[in-house]
Amino acid sequence: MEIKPIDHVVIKFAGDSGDGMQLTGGQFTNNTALLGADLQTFPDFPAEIRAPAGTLAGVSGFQLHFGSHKIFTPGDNCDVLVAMNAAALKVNIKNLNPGAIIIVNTDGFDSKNLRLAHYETNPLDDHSLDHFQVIRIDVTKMTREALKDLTLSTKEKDRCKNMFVLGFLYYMYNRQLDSTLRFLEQKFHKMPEVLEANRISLNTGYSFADTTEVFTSRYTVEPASLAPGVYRSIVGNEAVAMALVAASRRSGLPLFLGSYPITPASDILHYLSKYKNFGVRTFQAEDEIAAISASIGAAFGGSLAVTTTSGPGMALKAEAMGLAVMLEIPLLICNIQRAGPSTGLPTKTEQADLLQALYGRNGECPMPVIAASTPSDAFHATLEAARIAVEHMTPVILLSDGYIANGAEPWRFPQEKDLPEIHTAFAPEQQEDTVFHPYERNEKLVRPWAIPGTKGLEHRIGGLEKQAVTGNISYDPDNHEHMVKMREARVEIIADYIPEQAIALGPEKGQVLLLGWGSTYGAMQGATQQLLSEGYAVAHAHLRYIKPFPRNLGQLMQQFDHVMVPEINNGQLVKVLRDKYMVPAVAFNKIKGVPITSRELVNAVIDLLANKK
Amino acid sequence: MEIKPIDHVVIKFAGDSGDGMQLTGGQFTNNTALLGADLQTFPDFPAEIRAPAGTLAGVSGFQLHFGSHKIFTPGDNCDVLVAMNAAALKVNIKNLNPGAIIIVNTDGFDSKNLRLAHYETNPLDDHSLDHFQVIRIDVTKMTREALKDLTLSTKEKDRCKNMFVLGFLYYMYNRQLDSTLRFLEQKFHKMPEVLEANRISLNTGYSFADTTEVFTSRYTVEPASLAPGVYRSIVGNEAVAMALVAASRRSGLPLFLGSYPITPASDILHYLSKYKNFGVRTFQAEDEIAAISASIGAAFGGSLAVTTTSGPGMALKAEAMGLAVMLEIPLLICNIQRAGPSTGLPTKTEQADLLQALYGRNGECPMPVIAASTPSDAFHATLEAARIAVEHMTPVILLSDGYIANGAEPWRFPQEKDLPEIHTAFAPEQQEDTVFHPYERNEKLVRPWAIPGTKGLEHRIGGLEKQAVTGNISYDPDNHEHMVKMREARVEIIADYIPEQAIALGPEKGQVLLLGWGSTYGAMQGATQQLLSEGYAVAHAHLRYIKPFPRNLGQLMQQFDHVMVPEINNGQLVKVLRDKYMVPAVAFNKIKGVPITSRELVNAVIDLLANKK
Amino acid sequence: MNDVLKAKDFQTDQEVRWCPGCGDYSILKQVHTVLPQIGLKREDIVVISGIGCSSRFPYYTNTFGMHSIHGRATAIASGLKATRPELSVWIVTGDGDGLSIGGNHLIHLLRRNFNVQILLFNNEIYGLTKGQYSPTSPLGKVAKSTPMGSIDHPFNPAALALGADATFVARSMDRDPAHLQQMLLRSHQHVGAAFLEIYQNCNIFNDGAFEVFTDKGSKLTAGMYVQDGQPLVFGENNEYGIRLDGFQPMAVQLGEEYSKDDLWIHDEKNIFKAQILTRIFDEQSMEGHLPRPFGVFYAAERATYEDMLNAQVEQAIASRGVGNLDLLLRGSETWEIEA
Amino acid sequence: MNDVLKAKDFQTDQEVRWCPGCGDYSILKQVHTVLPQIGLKREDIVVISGIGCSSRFPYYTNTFGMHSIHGRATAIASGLKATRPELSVWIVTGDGDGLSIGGNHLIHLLRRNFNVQILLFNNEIYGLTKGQYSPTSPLGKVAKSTPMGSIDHPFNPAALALGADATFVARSMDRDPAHLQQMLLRSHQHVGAAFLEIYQNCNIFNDGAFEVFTDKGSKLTAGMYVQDGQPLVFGENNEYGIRLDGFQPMAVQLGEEYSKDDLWIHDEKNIFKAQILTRIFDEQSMEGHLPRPFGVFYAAERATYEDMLNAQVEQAIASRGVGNLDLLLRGSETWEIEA
Ligand SMILES: Cc1ncc(C[n+]2csc(CCOP(=O)(O)OP(=O)(O)O)c2C)c(N)n1
Ligand SMILES: Cc1ncc(C[n+]2csc(CCOP(=O)(O)OP(=O)(O)O)c2C)c(N)n1
Ligand code: SF4
Ligand code: SF4
Ligand SMILES: [Mg+2]
Ligand SMILES: [Mg+2]
Repeated sequence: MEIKPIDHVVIKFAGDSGDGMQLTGGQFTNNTALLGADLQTFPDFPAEIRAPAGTLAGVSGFQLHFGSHKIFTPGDNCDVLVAMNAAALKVNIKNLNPGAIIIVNTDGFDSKNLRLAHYETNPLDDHSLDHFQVIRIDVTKMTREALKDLTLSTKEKDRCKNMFVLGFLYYMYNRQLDSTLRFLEQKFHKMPEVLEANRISLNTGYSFADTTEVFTSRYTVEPASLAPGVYRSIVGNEAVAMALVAASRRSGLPLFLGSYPITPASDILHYLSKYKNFGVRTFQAEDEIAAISASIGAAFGGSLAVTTTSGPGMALKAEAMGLAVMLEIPLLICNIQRAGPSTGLPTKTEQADLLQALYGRNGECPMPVIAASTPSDAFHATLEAARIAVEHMTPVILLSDGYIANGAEPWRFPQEKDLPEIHTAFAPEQQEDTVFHPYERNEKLVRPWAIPGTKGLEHRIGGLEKQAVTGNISYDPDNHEHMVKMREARVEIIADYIPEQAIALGPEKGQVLLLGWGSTYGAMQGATQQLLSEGYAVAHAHLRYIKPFPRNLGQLMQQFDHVMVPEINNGQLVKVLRDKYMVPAVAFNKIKGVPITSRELVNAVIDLLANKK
Repeated sequence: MEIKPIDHVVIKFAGDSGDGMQLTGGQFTNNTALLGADLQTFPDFPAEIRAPAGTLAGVSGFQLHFGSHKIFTPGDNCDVLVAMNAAALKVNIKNLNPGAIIIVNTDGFDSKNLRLAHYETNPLDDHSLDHFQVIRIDVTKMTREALKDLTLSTKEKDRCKNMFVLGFLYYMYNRQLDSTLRFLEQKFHKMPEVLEANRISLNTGYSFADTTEVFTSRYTVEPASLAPGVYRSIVGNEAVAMALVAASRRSGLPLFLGSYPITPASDILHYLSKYKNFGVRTFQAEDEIAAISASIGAAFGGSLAVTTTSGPGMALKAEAMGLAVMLEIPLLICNIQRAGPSTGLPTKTEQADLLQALYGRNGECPMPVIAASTPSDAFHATLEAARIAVEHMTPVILLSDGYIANGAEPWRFPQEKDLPEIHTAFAPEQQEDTVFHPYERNEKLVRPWAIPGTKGLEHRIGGLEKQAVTGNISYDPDNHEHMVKMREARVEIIADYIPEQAIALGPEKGQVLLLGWGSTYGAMQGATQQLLSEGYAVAHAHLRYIKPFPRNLGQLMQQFDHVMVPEINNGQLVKVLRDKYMVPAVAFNKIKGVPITSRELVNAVIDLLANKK
Repeated sequence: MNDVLKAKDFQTDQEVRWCPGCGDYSILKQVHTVLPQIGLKREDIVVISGIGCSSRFPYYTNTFGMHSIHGRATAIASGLKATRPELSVWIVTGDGDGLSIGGNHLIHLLRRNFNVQILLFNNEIYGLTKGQYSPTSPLGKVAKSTPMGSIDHPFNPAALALGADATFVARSMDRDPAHLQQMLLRSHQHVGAAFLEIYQNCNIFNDGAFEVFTDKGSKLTAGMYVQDGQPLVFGENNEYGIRLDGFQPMAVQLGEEYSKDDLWIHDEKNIFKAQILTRIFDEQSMEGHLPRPFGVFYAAERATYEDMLNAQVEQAIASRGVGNLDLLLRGSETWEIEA
Repeated sequence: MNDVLKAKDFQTDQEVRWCPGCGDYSILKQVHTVLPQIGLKREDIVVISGIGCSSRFPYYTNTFGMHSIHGRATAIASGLKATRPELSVWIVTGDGDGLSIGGNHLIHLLRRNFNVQILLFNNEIYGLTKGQYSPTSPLGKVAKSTPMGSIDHPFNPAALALGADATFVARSMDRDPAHLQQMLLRSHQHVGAAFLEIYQNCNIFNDGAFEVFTDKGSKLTAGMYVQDGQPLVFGENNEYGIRLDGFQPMAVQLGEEYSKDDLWIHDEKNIFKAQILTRIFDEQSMEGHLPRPFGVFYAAERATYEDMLNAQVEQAIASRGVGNLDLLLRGSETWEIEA
């Protein structure tokens, strides 16, 4: 059979929560990565733990985008959909490219499934799919048939359906089965019959694809020209967790995490609780306030202290964040944003906590804000946030979001020795008769970190306004103004210790600057690439530092006729830019709990230029 | 002796916490008001409950500004200072006008007092007061002498010192003693000897002033040309409390207050807890989160629900405020701002919670924000905030601050019948077989208030994203975007139901528009009046509605060459204006826990114009 | 007519979205069974929950309802009950919602004694956030955030409630419909805050946590149903009993040495006994452990917050008359400026 | 040298800013007296407080200190103690700070059993905010926010602490320096969370709240000092005692009818007895009320949170070796792109 090379493809694995689609997607992803293709993935969990089988709410999906060139996003629309049941088809059909291949498990389209998916007629029969290439397989029947000699229960056998599908796709994309066989051996080495069943299913799926006549051709994707090196796959939350451990190592400070579980941040707590042999101490507090408070205590004691949460938890931490600002102690607050307001759409992504991060506290309460833009960037952004916290003795907010947290991409992971060092210096012991001044500042406007247990440094600090230098309580009006401005200056001076803003893609001057932050990175890269190829003078700049902004940001924007700010919110960064730089930046917003696509951005830029002409 | 008419005067009563200066100031104020002068007052409490006697921290002050024309502020600097001890002098000396009169109680300048006030030499002897008119009286001795025949203890007698001083001032300002004599009778009618002691002291002070030779003239102030009518004195917190009762009456809804004590908001709770015969129910909750949560419960049940707090408490309420936005129920959140960040300067004033009010919640979470500008305006602003909450089914934030909360001014109080009605309509009973849609909207985009106990309206709401119309949980991406925009539109449409922004003073077009909000009102009026009289084309506009802005605000600003925004913070409203209207508004900020003065503003405007020329 | 309401009248049109097999289903069913029996109209009932799997409860109950935010259902219910005492208010919360983030509001509600029902679904795990340990998880619990086992000594919810001066404390479980219905009824009948802890199986993240109490084979020896005025007995044929040796409860076999007369007679009104009873809380794996009691441990009378609040309002009106707004606005001292 | 530290070495240069006559002064003094006795260096002691008059304490004690935010001192101390177990951590809180806004963190700290001292200054009022009633104010208390009297049933702090499975619960008062010092020492000696409630007179807003217990005339009959292993006696000449009638504590006169042998013997290790003892909490105005006990009510051993946490870290290192960051970064599956 012909083997067609293709440039890139988006595959969505979708089925019931119990159908094992996350695992299938993960296996296909690994297999793809080993070939050297570039890729991005995004899982799409149901909001319920286990919604009743067959329902729309119970559909679990895993989207993979891979190709022989740089891949920026998990893909706008899909080229291939695996639909294990009617609900999976229903949920995903609107995101298919014209002519897409749909692989359906026909057994998932019986009358009960159709009813649960709210289908009036069977889409497999009513010609509604005529514009797609539908491949129908009774996966259930074929799997059971293949396993008929095993003594496993039907339920257990049915759990192997996903391996059948995976084998089928491996054939279709001309793959080796080894990586998955190795994985199965590891996973089921204590359950030989289950292992056998999975193996058989995988092979059966593969052979079925080989013998059936549905294909006219198989597909292959050439390796992408990624930078040479050793890669692994990384999801954003794991990247944050590892970066925290790395920061602990590079600073020589023990890591303490005070946290309260909340979607989509909980996994950071889960990862870190496994890293105890790195000296990591995790504390699952009774709530978010206790979590940050405990972290403040740990920071006071000399730990690299971190608290992780998502929007509603961030709101609860506001008062304590103010205390941390007054205390001027290092503290990292990671907000893995989700769609709000209030409980909102907890499993969906959004970037709508930026203004909360900047302004969501009483009084003038400035704090650096750093944003991660991709799963692997989450590692570097977190490490940088920790560096700033420690070296500038300040609480720092790190913003990530559900899209970054659960999305995956290949990562040429660094080695410990290549990571930047974080300079830590506790204030040294002092003679009893010298007076210690906890609010005396160095050239960075940073006060000493004077931890308990150090002789001669006994001092008392708190949330009341403090006298400059001595740190004693002060009600003096001039001192208050001085301190308010000092706290602002302390944060602003960080701009001297961070890189200038660079253009990520495109010219230094031109028609449109796409300026963004956070998880819109991939879509913006993709859109910019396309627009450049179409001859537009468009560039993409992506902010890692939102407070303070890089020193050259205002200047950089002035090189473009228009500044467009794409955000998954109702316009937040754009407000700050307009205020600060008086640039008439325009917002591009999508508030649907899902990422912005490259296509949407391309259209928006073309529209903008058309209207402005 | 000659009686000199004067235009206006600022008197500061200052002494130890135990010296009764608040009472003295209050009495002098009442007496002044009865004469028909206009006035403004501001008390200045120590942060400690009772700091040790004689210390700087223990000084308690009461400032009164009165005159025969409109008085806008409690006065920038003082013309007369009453200093009951050395500390009181030390604290206040820097705020005296050149040539000011200082009335000192010489007994408060003994070596202990001098030491506690950190005076190296006695300022009464070291010529440091040569530029002032110092009137020295041994008040303690004279009071004791006058009361020697009474059987009261020395401590009790000494408590009458303030009446001696008051009598002295009454003479100086050519006053009658009646109002205070009436007050004393009422206050001490159960303690005849104490009453007698106070009476004697008052009279002795008066006669002493008459017989001593310190005066060359007495002073009198003509009545101001205030609008005719019946006046009372009003402090901001009482105004808020009464407005809430008024709102309850005008809406027909029972009032519920869920609150947790915090300076400077606690008095609202105290007032309302006394109004039980108005059907007011107050609930002192275990914390701010419980306070707002209880209010949400009461609002769900059909009460006019309110929660009162200050900055740190506001931070704690953020998450629950998000719930209220999702529930779309009426709720009033009053933040009586104080100086922050964190615990900050709890007894000092600041306007630094505006951005917190606008943005301090997770997700896109819009809420109307209304600001009070003076003690009496706090009544009208609160009533208006309650109207918007009820008529638009939304949580509303009312901002006041410590300066408004504790400051007083004469108020031509309204009558119940003249107050606006608040239109309330609970959704009516429904037949069991009709489906009730809790998120169906009227032309104001307002959903029905369907309270428990109403047949046929059973429904379930919560913090998860809701389907338009039905209010059922919805994970639909388009619905989420629709609802996010709807919540914003619901707030923005309120601009159709509020007045356009007016110019408070000055021309409709000109060189500088002073645009402000909150407690800077008086200083801005005063500055504008002066600038106008000096020939500058300056106007003052003051925002009551900050979210949404009045429809004409952008246009109004465009009529001026410059817009200057004075705020007691590091620049907050100015950020919002610059972002929204792309006007290069400039900030004038003072962050000293004390009000901005007219003089500072006058200078700032003159500087601005000089630099821009 | 309302007097013919049936369980199914309390169902809603929303799909129930708990995991198949979750203990929440049974609790929902028992509540739907009991609600018609309390003789109230649907519109006079309000169910308020926080966040958690359990807290989805209001969506499935055709009354007024609020699915609020994490931990605050008790505080929200307090405000509602203070202002609308005539409503029947049911709070649904979880071991995380009610005892972790919401612990403070819970104990304050209990001391204030609002007349509400608190149904705490205790599954000893965070269900909704996929399996972290909770404040009731046993020491050593291996869960998502405790790979080496939990090191948090767990709360004993009934003991905590008594410590907070609760007026009604009871325990039941998802798998015993009859008992659960009875406890729900008792909770409703109690005038004041009724704290009902309900053991609930989370078959996804903590399956079998209460198996010994629900499993046919073990339930009658691992658990013990207490009844007011009755001796504490347990075992398949009530062949065992609890005796007090001084203050120390001990299990004894009935028969030769001990008869029912030697046993501890349960007295719901006795706080001292209730305090001991709630302390019968042994790890079930422990050698010689005592059976876990179920039933009403304590039920006392105390004035409710809302009654006292409303009495003050009435008293204020009685003694001062209905407030006159014009007088209030006028204040105590006025002056007139003539035209 | 540190071994010669004196009380005055623990004073700071900051002016003490409590109202003259405030009970806080005496507590400060006793703490300054006790600190040198515990034999620790100043730099190894940390005092953490929330917000309230009492919470100004750290400014006046020359050790490390943090005057934090309202109600969170317990949570902050937890993080500090978890990471720096060798420090001596003292929490200073008030009845509002610790039991109102901070109630949840308090009960969670108690169950987790961090080895800290919690000094709860109970003045039954909010001092700093000028006189609102608190969660320990008696029913009917007329205060700033309760002009017709409080309707909140107050917490019994010791009972609440026991309900939260505290391992050490004691009560003392500002006006009895010797007893207070002893209780402070005992709190420090206890390994685990020591909850010490200290009655403290707020002479400005709640003067005399504890007068019966401190007034020469009434203190020996209104109060009762309990000691481990000793019978419960009280009265000017210890002429009265407490006997248990079943579970019911009763006051008896010693002499003809009863002797010391009939009395309740205090046993700090007995949770059941401690639960009854903390319930001796009668309104002092009540006819025939029992005396309010002071002393250590309960003291039990239980592993501390920080010990278990650090043991897990050590165990993880022992079994898996010190973490290798490069291996962690590498993860389980990698692939190579060749140049
Ligand atoms: C402020 C806040 N913090 C955290 C969460 C995440 N969260 C939701 S439910 C839950 C705990 C659920 O446990 P439990 O109350 O025991 O309910 P269950 O799911 O077990 O029924 C958590 C931590 C949240 N929604 N809001
Ligand atoms: C978040 C927050 N809410 C409220 C306050 C106001 N406040 C300060 S101290 C206090 C209560 C003080 O009472 P308590 O803890 O008993 O201490 P005391 O002053 O009586 O020693 C309150 C309500 C605050 N500072 N912060
Ligand atoms: S996760 Fe557990 S508690 Fe939640 S619905 Fe599923 S089984 Fe029930
Ligand atoms: S208000 Fe009361 S508690 Fe506070 S310092 Fe004064 S006397 Fe002490
Ligand atoms: Mg649970
Ligand atoms: Mg107190």
